[in-house]
Order: sequence, then structure tokens, then C-alpha cells
Amino acid sequence: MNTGLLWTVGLAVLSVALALLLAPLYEGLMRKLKAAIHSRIGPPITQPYLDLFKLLGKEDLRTAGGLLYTAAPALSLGSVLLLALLVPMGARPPFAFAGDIVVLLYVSAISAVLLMLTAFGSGSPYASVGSSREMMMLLSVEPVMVVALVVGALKAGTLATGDIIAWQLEHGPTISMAIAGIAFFLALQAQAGKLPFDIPEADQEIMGGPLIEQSGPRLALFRWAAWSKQFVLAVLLVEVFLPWPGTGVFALDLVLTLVKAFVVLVVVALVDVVNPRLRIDQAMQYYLRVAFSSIAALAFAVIGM
Amino acid sequence: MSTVSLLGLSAALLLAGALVSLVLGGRRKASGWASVGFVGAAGVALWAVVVRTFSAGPDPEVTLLSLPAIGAGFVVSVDCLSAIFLAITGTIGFLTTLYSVEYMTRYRTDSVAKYYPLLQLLFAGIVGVVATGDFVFFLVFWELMTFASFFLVTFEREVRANQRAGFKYFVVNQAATFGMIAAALILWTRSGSFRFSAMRDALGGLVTTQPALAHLVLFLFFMGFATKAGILPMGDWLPDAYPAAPSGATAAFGGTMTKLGVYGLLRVFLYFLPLSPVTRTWGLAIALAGAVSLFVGTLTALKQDDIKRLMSFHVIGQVGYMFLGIGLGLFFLPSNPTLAALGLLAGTFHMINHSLYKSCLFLGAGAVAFRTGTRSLSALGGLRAFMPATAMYALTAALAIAGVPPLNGFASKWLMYATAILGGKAFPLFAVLGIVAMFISLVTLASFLKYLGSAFLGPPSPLRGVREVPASMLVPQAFLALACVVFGLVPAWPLAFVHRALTGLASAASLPRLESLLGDGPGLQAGSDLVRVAFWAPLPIAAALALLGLAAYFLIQRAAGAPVRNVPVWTCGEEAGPELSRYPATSLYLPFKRAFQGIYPSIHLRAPAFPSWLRRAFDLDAWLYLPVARAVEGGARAVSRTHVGIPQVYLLWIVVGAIAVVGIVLAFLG
Amino acid sequence: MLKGLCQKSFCKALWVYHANTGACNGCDIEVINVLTPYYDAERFGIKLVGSPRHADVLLVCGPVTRQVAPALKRLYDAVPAPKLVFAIGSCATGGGCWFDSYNVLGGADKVVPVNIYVPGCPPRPEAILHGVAVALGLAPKKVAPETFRQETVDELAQGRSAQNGGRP
Amino acid sequence: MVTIAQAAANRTVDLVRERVGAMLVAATQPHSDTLRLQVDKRVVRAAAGVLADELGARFMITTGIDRRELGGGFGIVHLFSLDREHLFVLLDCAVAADDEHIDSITPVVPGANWAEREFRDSVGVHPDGHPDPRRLLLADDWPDGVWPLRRDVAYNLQPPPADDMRPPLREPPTGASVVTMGPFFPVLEEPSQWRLFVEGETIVGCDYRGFYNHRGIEKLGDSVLTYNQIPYLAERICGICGFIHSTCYCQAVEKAAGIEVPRRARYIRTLMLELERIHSHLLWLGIAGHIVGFDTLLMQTWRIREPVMWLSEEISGNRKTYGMNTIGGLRRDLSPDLGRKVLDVLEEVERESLAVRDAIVGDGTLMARTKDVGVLTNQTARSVCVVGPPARASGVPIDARVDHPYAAYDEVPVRIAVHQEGDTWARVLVRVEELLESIRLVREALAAMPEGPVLTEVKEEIPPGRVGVSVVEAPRGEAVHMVETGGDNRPYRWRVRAPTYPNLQAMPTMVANNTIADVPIALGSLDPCFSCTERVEAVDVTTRRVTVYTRQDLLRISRSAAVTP
Amino acid sequence: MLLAKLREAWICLKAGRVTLPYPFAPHDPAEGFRGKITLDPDLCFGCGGCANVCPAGVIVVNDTGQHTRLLEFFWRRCTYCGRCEEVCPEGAITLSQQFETATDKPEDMYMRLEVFMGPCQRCGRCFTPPTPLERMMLTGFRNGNGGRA
Repeated sequence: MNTGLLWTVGLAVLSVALALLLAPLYEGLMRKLKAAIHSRIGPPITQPYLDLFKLLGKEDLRTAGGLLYTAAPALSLGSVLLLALLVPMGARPPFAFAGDIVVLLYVSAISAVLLMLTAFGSGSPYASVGSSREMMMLLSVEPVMVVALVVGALKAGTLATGDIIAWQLEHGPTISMAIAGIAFFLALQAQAGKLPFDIPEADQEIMGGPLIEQSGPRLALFRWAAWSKQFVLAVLLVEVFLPWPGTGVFALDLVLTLVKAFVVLVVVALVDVVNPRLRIDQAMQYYLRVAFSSIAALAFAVIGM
Repeated sequence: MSTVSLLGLSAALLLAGALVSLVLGGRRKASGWASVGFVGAAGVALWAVVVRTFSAGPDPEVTLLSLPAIGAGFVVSVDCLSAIFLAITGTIGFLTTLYSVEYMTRYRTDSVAKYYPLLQLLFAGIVGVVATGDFVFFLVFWELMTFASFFLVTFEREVRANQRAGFKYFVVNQAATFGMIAAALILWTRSGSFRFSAMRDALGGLVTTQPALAHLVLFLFFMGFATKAGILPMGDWLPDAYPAAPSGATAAFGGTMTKLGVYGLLRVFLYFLPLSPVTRTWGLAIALAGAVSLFVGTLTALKQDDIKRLMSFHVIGQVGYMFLGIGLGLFFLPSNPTLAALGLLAGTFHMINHSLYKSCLFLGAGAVAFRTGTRSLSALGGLRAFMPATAMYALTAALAIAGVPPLNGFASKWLMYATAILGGKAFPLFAVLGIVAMFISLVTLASFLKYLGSAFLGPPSPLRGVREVPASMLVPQAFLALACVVFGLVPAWPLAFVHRALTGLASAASLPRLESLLGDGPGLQAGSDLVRVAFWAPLPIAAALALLGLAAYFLIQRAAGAPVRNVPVWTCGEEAGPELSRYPATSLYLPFKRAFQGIYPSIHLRAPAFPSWLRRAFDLDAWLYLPVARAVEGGARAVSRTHVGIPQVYLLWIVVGAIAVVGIVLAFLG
Repeated sequence: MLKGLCQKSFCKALWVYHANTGACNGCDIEVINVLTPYYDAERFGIKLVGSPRHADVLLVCGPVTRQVAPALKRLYDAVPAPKLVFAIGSCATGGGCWFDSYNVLGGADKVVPVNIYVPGCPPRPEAILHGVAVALGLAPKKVAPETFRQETVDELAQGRSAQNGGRP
Repeated sequence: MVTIAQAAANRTVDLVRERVGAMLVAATQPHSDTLRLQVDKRVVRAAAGVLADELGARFMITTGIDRRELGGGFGIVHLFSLDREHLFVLLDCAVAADDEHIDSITPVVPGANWAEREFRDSVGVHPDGHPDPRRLLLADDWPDGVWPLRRDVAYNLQPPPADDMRPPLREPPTGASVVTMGPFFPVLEEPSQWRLFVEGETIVGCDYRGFYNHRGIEKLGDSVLTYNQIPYLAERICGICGFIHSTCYCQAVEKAAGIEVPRRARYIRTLMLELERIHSHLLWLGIAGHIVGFDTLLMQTWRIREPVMWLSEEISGNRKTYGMNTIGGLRRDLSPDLGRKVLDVLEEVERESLAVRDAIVGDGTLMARTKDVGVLTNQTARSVCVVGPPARASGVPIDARVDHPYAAYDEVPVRIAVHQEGDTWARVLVRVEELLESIRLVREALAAMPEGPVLTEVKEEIPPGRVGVSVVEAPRGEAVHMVETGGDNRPYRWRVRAPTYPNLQAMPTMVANNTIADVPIALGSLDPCFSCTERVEAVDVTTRRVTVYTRQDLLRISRSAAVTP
Repeated sequence: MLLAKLREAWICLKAGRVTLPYPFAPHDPAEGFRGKITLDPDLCFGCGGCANVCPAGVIVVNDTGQHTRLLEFFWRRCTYCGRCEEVCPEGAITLSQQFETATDKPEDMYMRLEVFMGPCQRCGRCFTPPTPLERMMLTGFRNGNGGRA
């Protein structure tokens, strides 16, 4: 076995392990921060792990049958872990083929697709309302992410994230990438399902939306997938839009990335805690504005700024 | 056998099949099975042509009939591009015919028997269109195709809406065809011949000498083909006409006929039109037309409640994708062969993919209508429990059309996005178009999630007695769904053929080699030899997804051994009546739909009254089918007095007769 | 191993579904109060959820009225096992002042099995926290059946002292 | 000098007599602020029309009384209020025991919709011409023909379920689907069922099935509890505004019996009522935040509120159900130490409330969620007889503390906050302003608090047959208690109307054309309290016989009722 | 907008952490809190006044023999109003500060007291026990046993 392959496999395992095991910790830290703003102690930072373990052992209530319905939660988590394989962690893409932004964007939508299919399958009207909202959020948010990443692709002349990062490291910050980064951050807020954009789940309005009928291990997997996704996307954000300083030392870069991702998620949690939930039409308008503003980044990219 | 004789055989089989099925009209199943036999045999012949063309290279042109007076001749010319369309026609034709056998039993009217003859005439017309190298005969077959499809659209002649849809279809397409005739005549005045090669020379001359006239010619051609393909606004007929036809025929339209617009486009802009700055201009125009079409068509599809109408709007949207890809390719053809190749490959590959999944979707929609009697999403629900196989195929095809990796829709869309985004460096508008296309891909997803969610998932609708459709209706769907998966997992394989087809066209002959474009592995790698700009490896991705999903399932979900219990849906503590737990399709995404309310203006022109003489002329049943059927009926009754009345015997006769006809034709063609 | 871990995690991550079955709101407000900064039940992994499918604990406040009883039964069935039911307040523990009214069936245990009773009208937030602690075995319960007897004349005469305050 | 109330009473009697002539059987004035008009039941609609349309009286509630054992039939008493003139008008109609029908007044007074359905359910008098005569009060499986508030029905009678008694649900308009909220729904702290008819997320209509919380309080008060036990029951009508209900009940009895309450007791009542308003408004603000997902607001307002709760516990011995009221005054006095402590706590609360007010007034997202949401127009608010902050946010300046002063409010005047917009944001503003006003009122009440006893001993038995009407402005609107005294040391009829009762009836118009996401906050902005709304009513205790129905008897009753519509 | 948000966050942070250490440290109610009822059995002479005024019918009086009267307290439904304390002539029943009354067994929320109904220890006259039984005959008498677990 040559070292290249070993390196790839090792990176892949590491990426999956980080996305799977570190994501709940980040969520726990975010909850702690929220608790601080709430003037209270808050749950221990290990609480998300406990939540997951508890859910795994609980009864699995099902309102429908079928292969897809059974397998959707696991596939959803699988797709997020796949996303982790496509996102570079530590300034280097873990897989040789990884990092094509189009694939990345589409893979990031798979978990949402599976969630929506499960929700429709569960037969609950609230789940349908939730899926409808989830889809509308996706329709509003994905274009923003697309624009942000396309700016990078245009600047670097490549669709491969690894190359975009390399270009970034080489050329330093630019206006267009800064705007794109902000746009991506705003999209991350919704992708992570945080206020003011937790509209699809809206416990107070539709009782958890697509997740209303999911219990026990199925709920655990969907939750885990959501947390991993927010972690992976935060990593993607810092890698693509804030790769500096790329030291070239893998371990150092990795630690830096994790710290930067943590900071990003802290800001996400801060925005979450000081905002009420928007209505779906308001959120759509908001992201429409963001999308058009991020077109400005595209314009800057074209003129080379 | 030579290409010509194989083509002749298939045409003859189709025509014979048409005749036989007409004769057998009263006995529906027999007529259907006979047609399956004939179309299948013709399909085999067509595949033989395809194999021959790709393995040994295109046969030289053969002129069967020459009309020197007008400079026209029946030229049979099959290049790799034609071969691809022949392959599609052979496959989809067979599958839709097979599907129709059971499907047509849902029609109770006597006029059912005209269905199979028309279907086979349609296929014959399509074969003729792609196999001819002369514009006059091209038009002849084009009209044959149009007429056959017109009668299929107005199949249910008692439904007034269908009549109007058919009339609209007919008028719009004839207008477009007149434009093409005018364009051809302009070229003919220069060259004196309708042969494609002569027209290429004439157009080449015009481009340099009279560019305005050249643009007019190109415009007329573009209008003609865009109309057929369903590009908006000319394709406005499509969402009315497609749903009107029986589902088997709709699938055939969607899988084969619409694609001829793309064929014409490729033929005109990559063969008639020599490489020149004009190519660039028209590339931009086509890309923009495609972008508008995909945007408007798909967003409009999102609002539909009728399954087939929804899918018909998606035909418009998907054709928009093809035009976008081809337009991008044409734009870059003079300047950047790498991007040009990527764009053309994307558009053409998307066309192939579209025939697979859209046919599958139309067949699935037909299966739903077959069992439930309704096409309204609001009235459907929970069919997965009763029709699991149909649901699975519909799911596959729906995810494929939405571009969910690793299915085939994603493979072609990926190429398209790569072209658009990388091309954005040279021409920023394309980056925006690429973003729009990606957004619309999500809208497609939304629309098909609505379809899946409302028809197959969720609480069962009040419809009773629904069960799975018979095997003969499932097999075509299964095949197409499987093809979607295979083309998605190994896109490099079909792309090799597409690449050969494209480089076979004169203007695109200088495209880079496939290996240098996409790499030689199972994955796709966009870029040129030296710069690798993107990579898409569906197999490892799919494998990784499956592996991770399985791991998550067994290592996490099942590991704690959580017991499973089936429960009713939670409706806040009150018992749910059926109306309590249904959230109908019309309600989904309503705020989003409202945001795009006026995008497809529904202008209701006062449709001109169908002239009575025309209606009488078009009323095939009255003057053709019913007399024939009555005569056959009487004859058969007479014959059955002396013979055993077993249908199989007739079938045998038919086969024998068909073989005889084929023999005669072959002998004649020698 | 995972199985054991899951069982252990149960009591450290109780998700609560709050059901009012006819209460006056007093207990409901105190239940929410338990989550607010001064009492912060989330310290112990307790949080409110919106769907019974996500719940581990059903908090029942209020007497079970005739109209709500079937819904409560359905609610109980909608919660995945293992599950606990807490009856919060005097109405849910014993029916309150309306325990025998025409439209009230009584306490929550008339309809669903109750694991922990937290009496009080309304119970202080501290009392609810204490109830949680009792449920999780973190705190001892501080009440027991009490029986008292006064000495009879005979016993008085014989000088025997009665046993008061003892458990039966 | 003739008081305003007296002048209004004279004018009313004259006008009604002019309109209905001899059908006005009698006009009496049981209390200086209460006018009782006994009219023939044939002119009830006309008389109600005169009151509502010509005199601008506001409908409050209807009471159905079973007076058969007093020698009459049934009594239907509509209660109106002339707010500006500080006068209650009782429109009392006798309904013969063998002809249990009366004209519905809902066609002329839309706000009477539920009230009339309620007496139909409880005493079995049918309002003829009612637009929506479905079951309101009783459980779905309660057999028809058993009227719980008739006095011959035992308070603890639990008839066997009738299985075909599901009240008809309204059908959604074509093209709309149904999304149900409740009976168990996270933001409905209490069970009730809203069936929302939606197109997409837009509400095109809704239907309500409430009274899941119906506990039979009025029946208990009329049949097994005594005058001095009822305050504790009244306190548990609502866990947030318990003191309001017990005060309201005590005042009603005090009015009926003519008991004078010591001035200090009235001041302490005022203080407690305002403290209750302070913690209730803070609570509401937090819950409103929680409904729109703004948990930080919940946490912070409840943090501010908690010291008030501790204070209440210190003053009364319990955090919510204070148990302080009793007929004639209070059970506990307020020590001077505690008075100072109240001021300290309030200073802190005021400081923090101002900070919260400034924060939310500048909060764009919160405004986005509440502006133009759940709009209640002035006209609708008046026709449905909405009360409290929802009314004041819609430009209807009614407040029981001003209109019918009680406790010490005549000496500690109230400035009421009125906004015109009628949306949820206006209701937020009204409540925030009231919160600050309440703090001021507590300070004034403390400063002006006289010394003296807090309880008037009630020596004689309260005479039967007297009527007392009392209103108290709860944080969510006015609570109305009406008491008709009886023998046996308990009321003959005790009628409660909580503020949510009229307010909820405004919901369908408020949420029309809003989205599903707006419904919880629109509903929340009414600060609904279903438990208050859904207590019950009843009959009395003069029979010395407890009827025990057997299962057969009940089946017979319900069957015979099913046959005769 | 952004400033308003930042100010909100600042207001919240400024308040600091206020969580009480309650389960780990006691947080006793103020003087005068009305908690669980307690009995001094020696003081009770069985008049039944408490049962008479209890709005929730917690207290049930039964005469089980010639000389014994059984007072049962189903305090699971107690509303802690304190009326019993108020009316008890001997101060035998009081409301304690005890609020931590959670239990997993309904039987735990039950008290019984057997009162010896002998001659009055103070006046020497014999206490005659007719009231509770007679009360059962009255309208409106609430038989508290209906709420037994």
C-alpha cells in the first residue's frame, strides 16, 4: 500500500470521525453560550452526547413502513459524513477527488431531501408543513451558498475547493471573497437550523416540523446529522473564506481550523440567541436580498477585486 | 446488412405493424401485443444500425430516390448523431409500446384501435427524420411525425379541451415548419439542392456574404426546432398537448419526439453552420433561450396539480437545460474548445438522460392514473403502500431529474455547471446562468418532492381498491429507472458515444479528445490536459454514501436495540379524520409560488374555432378507422365461421404476413 | 455496551412534554418557571419538547376532565418507551378541589400510570425540581404515610404510650 | 344630586319601557350601580337591541338559572355594562319550565354567541335563531338531555358516555385543508382545539372546540361549597389571576349582602391586584417571546418576575394562590417591613423592565413578527365585546378600574394605555405601558395605605335572593362575577365570566389571512386563559335529597332527550 | 438593528448568572409559607371542623367505633389554603414549611389519625360524636372518598 493511499484513507477516517464525534461537542458549547446569555448555568457541554445516547436507546415509533422510511435517517447521517469527506479539514482536501463545489453543494442537500421524504412519508400534516418550509428555506439559502462558492471558483478558475484555498492563501483577502464569506455565513445560520431561521422545525408552531413523528434512534440520527452538518459547513466556511494563515503543517492547520470553526459557531449561537423566529415569507425575502447583495461579490470577482 | 437495409427493415416493420394493429383493432390486447412485436423487431434493427455505425463508422450516404427537378433526393445518411437518436427511438419506442398494451385497456371507447398504428407511424416518422440527409424528405418525415402525434394528442376526441390542445399544437407546429421551409428555400435558391451538404455550403457562403440573411435563416431554423422542443414562448403548446395524449404516447413524445428539436439544433448549428463568429452569437442566443425556458418552465411546473401537466412543464424546463448546455458549447466553440466540448457534451448527454427519466416519470404517472383514475395530486396520497414498485421507480426517476447525485441527471448537470462557472471567467453572464440553473435544479427537486410526497407518501387518499400495475407496465419503468442509475454511476461510458457523435459533425470536428477532457477513469474530470479544474467521481461517492449509510444504520441506529412500534400519526390528541391529516399538494410551497406568481402569464387568446371541414378531415375515426374496422369485423366474422376463433392464430398470421412484407421490401431494396 | 450507555443517559437527558389536562395554569406557569434562570432545569438535561414523540417525560398538570381524558390516553401512547409520567400539582395528583365534579375524572392516575406525584397548589419550582430528583433517585423522598393514634383510656391506664408517626 | 349611574338607570328604564311597553315587567335597582330589568322573554331580543345599539351598552355575559324550585321556571339573565355611566344592566327573562326556548340575542349582539350556547348546554334552554347552535361546553361523549347546571342534577353525576354525540365540525372551504392545533399543542398551555383552515400557510378560516378545561366550578360553588370556601375555588379558576377572581367573587357577595369592607383591606387588595398584574404582564411578555422563538426574552422577563413571586409568597404564604381574600376583607395583613420590601423589589423590577422595554422597542425582528399580525379592528373589537389589553390596543378605552371602580381604585386613579393599531405589536406596547403604570399604582397604594382592620366580621347570615355583580380588571381583561344569594350559606347561582371568554371569540377574525406561523403569537397576544373561560355553572342546594341516577335512568334520560329535539 | 441586537445581548450578559443552587443547597420559603399539613395528634379532639371547611374535601371523618373517630387526610388533593389551620380550635393541625413532597407512591400522600373520643380531658364532659354522621345526610356533603386512589 503506498503512502498516498494510506494518507487519503487516514484523512478520510479522520474527517468522518471529527464530523461525527466533535459536532455534538460544538453544539454543547453553543448551548452553554446561550445559557450564559439567558443568565443561567445551562446544560453540561456533554449534554448533546447524552441526548443522543438517550435517544438511541428509546423506542422507535413509526407511522409508516418501507425501505426508504426505515433507512432515511441513517442515509441522512451518511450523506453528511460524505460531505465531511468532501470538505477539506486542515487546509488540505482529504480525498483526491474531493472538493468540487458543485458536488459539495448537491451532497449537502441530500440530507435535507431525505428528511423531507421521511416527513412526507410519516403522514403528519405538520410534517408536511415543515417540509414545505424546509424546501422553501433550501430554495432561499442554497442560491446564496452557490453564489458565495462560485465567487471563489471564478477567482481561482477552478471548481475544486482545494485549489480555491490554495489560490486564497496565495493572493490574500479580497473584497469579493469577503462579501461572499459573509453571505455564506448568513446561509450557514439557516443551514444550521438556528434562529431566526429555524422555521422548518418551529417547535412552537408546528411541533418540530419534519421531525414531529421521529422518535428514538431515528430522531437521534437526524439530530446528529444536523449537528454534523453545521460543523462541517462551518469548517467549509473557514477553510474556503478564511484559510489564513496556512502553515502547511497539517496538525497545526487542523487545530486552527477547528478553533476558527468554533468561533464561527459562537457567532451563529449569538445571532440565534438574540433573535425571534422569522416567518417563512420574511426569511425568503431576507435571503433574496442576501442573494442579490452577494451578486455584488460576483461583480467584484469579475473585475478582479 | 447495410445501414440502409436495416433502416428499411425497421421502417417496413413499423409500417406493417401499423397496418396489422389497425386490422386487429377490435381486439385490443392482440393489437397491442402485435405492435410490441413489430416495434421490438424494428428496435432490434435500429440497434443494429447503431452498433454498426459506432463500430464501423458511418456508412456512406445512399440516395434511394432522386428528384433532380427540385434538387432533392431521398438520401439515407446515418452518422453517429443520428445513431444516438435511433438508439433512443428504438428503446423508448419499444418500452412505451409494451407499456401501452395494458394501459390502453383503461379506455373504453371503440377508437382505441387507432392508437397503435399512430404510435408506429410516429416512430417511423422519427426514424425517417434522423436518418435522412435531404431536407425535403426530412420535412416529409417531420410532417408524418407531427400528424401522427397530433392524432395521438386528440386521441380522446370527445374531450373538448384535448381537441383544442391538439389544434393549438397543430397550428403552432405548422407555423414553425413553414418557417423552416422558408429557410430551406432561401438556402435552396443559393445551392439549388436540398441535400444537407449542399445546404451547409450555401449557408457558409451566406454567412460571409449576406450575414443578415444568414441570421434570418438561422433564426427560422431555430424557431422551428425550438418550437418542437418546447422552448418558451414557442413551446407553450406543450403543456396542453402532452397531458392530453395517453400516457404511453406522452412518454414516447417526451422521450423521443421532443428530442428531435435538439437533433435539429445540433444538425443546423454544428453541421449546416460552419465555424464562425455567427456560431458564437447564436450560442449566446440559444443559451439565453434555454435559461429563460428552464427558469419559467420549471417554476411554472411547481404550481401544477395535474401530474402530467407538471411533468410537461418540466419537459420545457429540461429542454431549457439542454439548450443552455448546447448554447454554452456553441458560444465557446470558436474560442475555447475545451469548454465548448464540455457544454455540448453536457447538453447532449442531458438530452439522453432526459429521455430516460422523463419517459419513466410519464409512465409512472400513467400507472398512477391507470389505477386511481385521477391525475390530480390533491386527490392522491399514500400510494406507496399499494404500488411499491411504481413508487420506487418514480422515486428514482424523480431524484434523477432533480439532479440528486449519483443519478444520471446530476452527471449531465454537473458538466453544465462546470461549463457555465468556468466560462464565467470569460463571459460573466454565464456564471449567473449557471447559478440560475443550479437554483432551478432545486426548484425541480421541490416540484418532484411534491409529486412524491403527495402521490406516493403520506396518508392514503380515500381512493379504494388501488393495487400494483401489471408486469408489462412495470418492466419499462424498471428498465428506465435502472438506466438512470447506471448512466449516473458510469457517465463516462455514454459520454464516449456522445463525444463521438459530436465530433462527427463538421463544425465540431476539432473538439479535444474525450480522455483529455474528462479523464479516462470512471469519473468525470473537467478541464484540459494540463489543468484539472473539477472532478466528479460518482462510483466512489455512491460507494462511500452507501457505506456510511449502512454503518450509521447498523452501528448506530440498531446497536442500542431500540424496539420498534407502529403507531398512528400524532394529531395533537384528537382522532384524525382523513381530512385532518392531509396537507394537499396545492398547499405546498405556497408562499414561494406566490412570489413567482406572474412568471408564466396565462394569456387566454380566444382560440379560433376549429374549422368544421378541417375537423371532419381530421376525424380519422369517421372516415378511416370505423369503416375499416367494420369491414374487418365483418370479414373476421366471416372467416371465423370457417376457422378456429383463436386470437393467437391471427397473431401467427400477422407475423407470417409481416415477414413476407419485409422480405419483399428487402428484395426490392437489394 | 452502547445499550448500557443509552440506559444510563436516560436520566441525564429528560425531555419533557407538558400536558395541561384542565389545570388552572398555576402549575403550568411553575413548570415553565423551572426552566427559567433562577431554577434552570436544563442543568440536568431537562428541556421542553414540542412533540410527544421526542418526549421522555409527560408532565401532567391539572385534573383530568371528561373531555380531555381520551386525548390524554392517546398522548400517553404517543410517547416512546421508556417514559415517565409526572403528576404536577394537587389537581393532577388527586383531582384538587374538583376531584369529584361531574366533568372531572380525578387525578392523572385515573387515566395513565403516574410515576411521580408532586403535590402543591401550585408546587414551588423547587418542589418540581425535587420531584425530578426523586424520580431520578438523586434525592430521597421526604413523605410517607402517616398514622397517628391517640391513647385510649385503657392504654392510658396501663401506661403504654402510643406509637405515633410511624410507618404502618 | 343624582349620580351619573342613577341618571343612566332612569334613562335606560324609560327608553326600554318606551320600546317594549308593558313587556317590561319590572325594573329594580338591587345596588346603586346595578339595574335589573325583568322583561317578557318575547321581547328579549328587542330589549337587548335597545341596550346595545341605542344606549351603547357592552354585552358582558348571560347567566342561565334554574329557578324551578323557587317556583319559577328558568331564568335567563343577560348582563350589560354601560361603561361610561358606571352602570350594570341585568336583562332578566323568565322562561317557563315546560317551554325551554328563548329568542337568541346573538343576531343583535354578536358577542353573546358563546354565552347563549353555554346556557343551552348547561340548563337546557334553547336560544332560538342562534347562528351556530353547536355544543360548546360539555364533553363530546356527554349525553344530550342531561343539563349539569339544573339543580336536580347532582354535582358529581357522571353519566355514561353517549357514543354518537360528537359535535359537528365545520367543513373547510373548498381548496383549503385543515391543520389542527390542540388539544395538546406546545404553545397552547391549556387544552383546546383550533382547526385552522389553511391554503398553504395562509389561514382562510378557523373553527374552535374548547372547553376541554371545563371543571364544573360553578356547579361546585352552587351546590357543595359555602360562601367562605368559594374564594379558594375562585382563586383556582385561573392560576395567574387567582387574586382577581377571588376579589371579584368576594366583592359580588359583599355587594349582594351589603357588607362594607375596611379601607385598608381595599388598599391591600389593590396592591395585590397590581402585583398580580405586574407578574402576569412580565410572564406574558416572556411567553410571547417564547412563542416566536425568542427564548432570551422569556428567560430575562421571568428572571425579572421571580422576585415578585417571592414577594407574593412572603406576603401571602403562597406564590400564586394567595388565599388572602375572604368575604368581608382579608385573612392576612401587610406588615410595614414587607411594605418597604415591596418598594425595593419594585424599584429593581422597574429598572429592568425599562431596559427590556427599550430593547424590544428597538428590536426589528420582534417587530417584524408582531406588526400587522392578528389585527383586531376597532369595530370588531366592539362587536365581539373584546375586553382588556386587546380592546385597549384596538382603541376601545375600557378598563374596569375606571369604568366600575372597585377596591381602592376610586382613590388611586388609573391612567389607561390605549393604542389604535389593533395588532399584536400594539398589544405588546399596551401591556408594557400597563406594567409600568402598575408599578406606579403599587407605590401610590402603599403611600396612601390607611391603618385599620382588614376584615369585617360577617355576623348575620347572608339573606337569599339578592343579586351582586362585580367586575375586576384582570391583566388580560375584566373578570365578571355575578352572585345570586341562596340559603344554606351558599350562593343560589354563581356566574363567572373570565376575560378570555369574549376575547377568544375574536380569534377567527384576527387570524384570517395571517399564516400558520402567526396563529400562536396572535392567540398568545390575547393572553388566553382557557381554564378561566371554561369553568362551569350551576344549581343549588335547597333539595334535601341526593338523587342517585342509575345507569338505566341515565340512558332513559338521554334517549328521551335524543327523540325530542 | 445590529446595535439593538448587541444591546440586547449586553443587557442579558450584564444580569449575570442568577441560577440558585437549589437542589444542592436548600432554598427555604419565607415565613408564613403554607406547606404540607402536619398534625399534633395529642391536641386533636376530633371536632371535625377542619373537614367542614376544607374546600377540597381532603379530610374525611368516620366514626369507626364507640370511642374512636378516624380522621383521614387525603392530602394529595390539598390546596394548601390553610382554612383547617384557621378553624382548628386547638391548633392541632398546622401548615408546615415542608414543600418537598414529591413521591412515587400515592399512599405516601395520606395521613390518618385515630382520635380517642373519650370524655373531654379539659372539662370532663363527654364529647358526643353525632355531627359527621349527620352531616352525611345533608345536601352538599362531600364524601371525600370519591377521590381515593
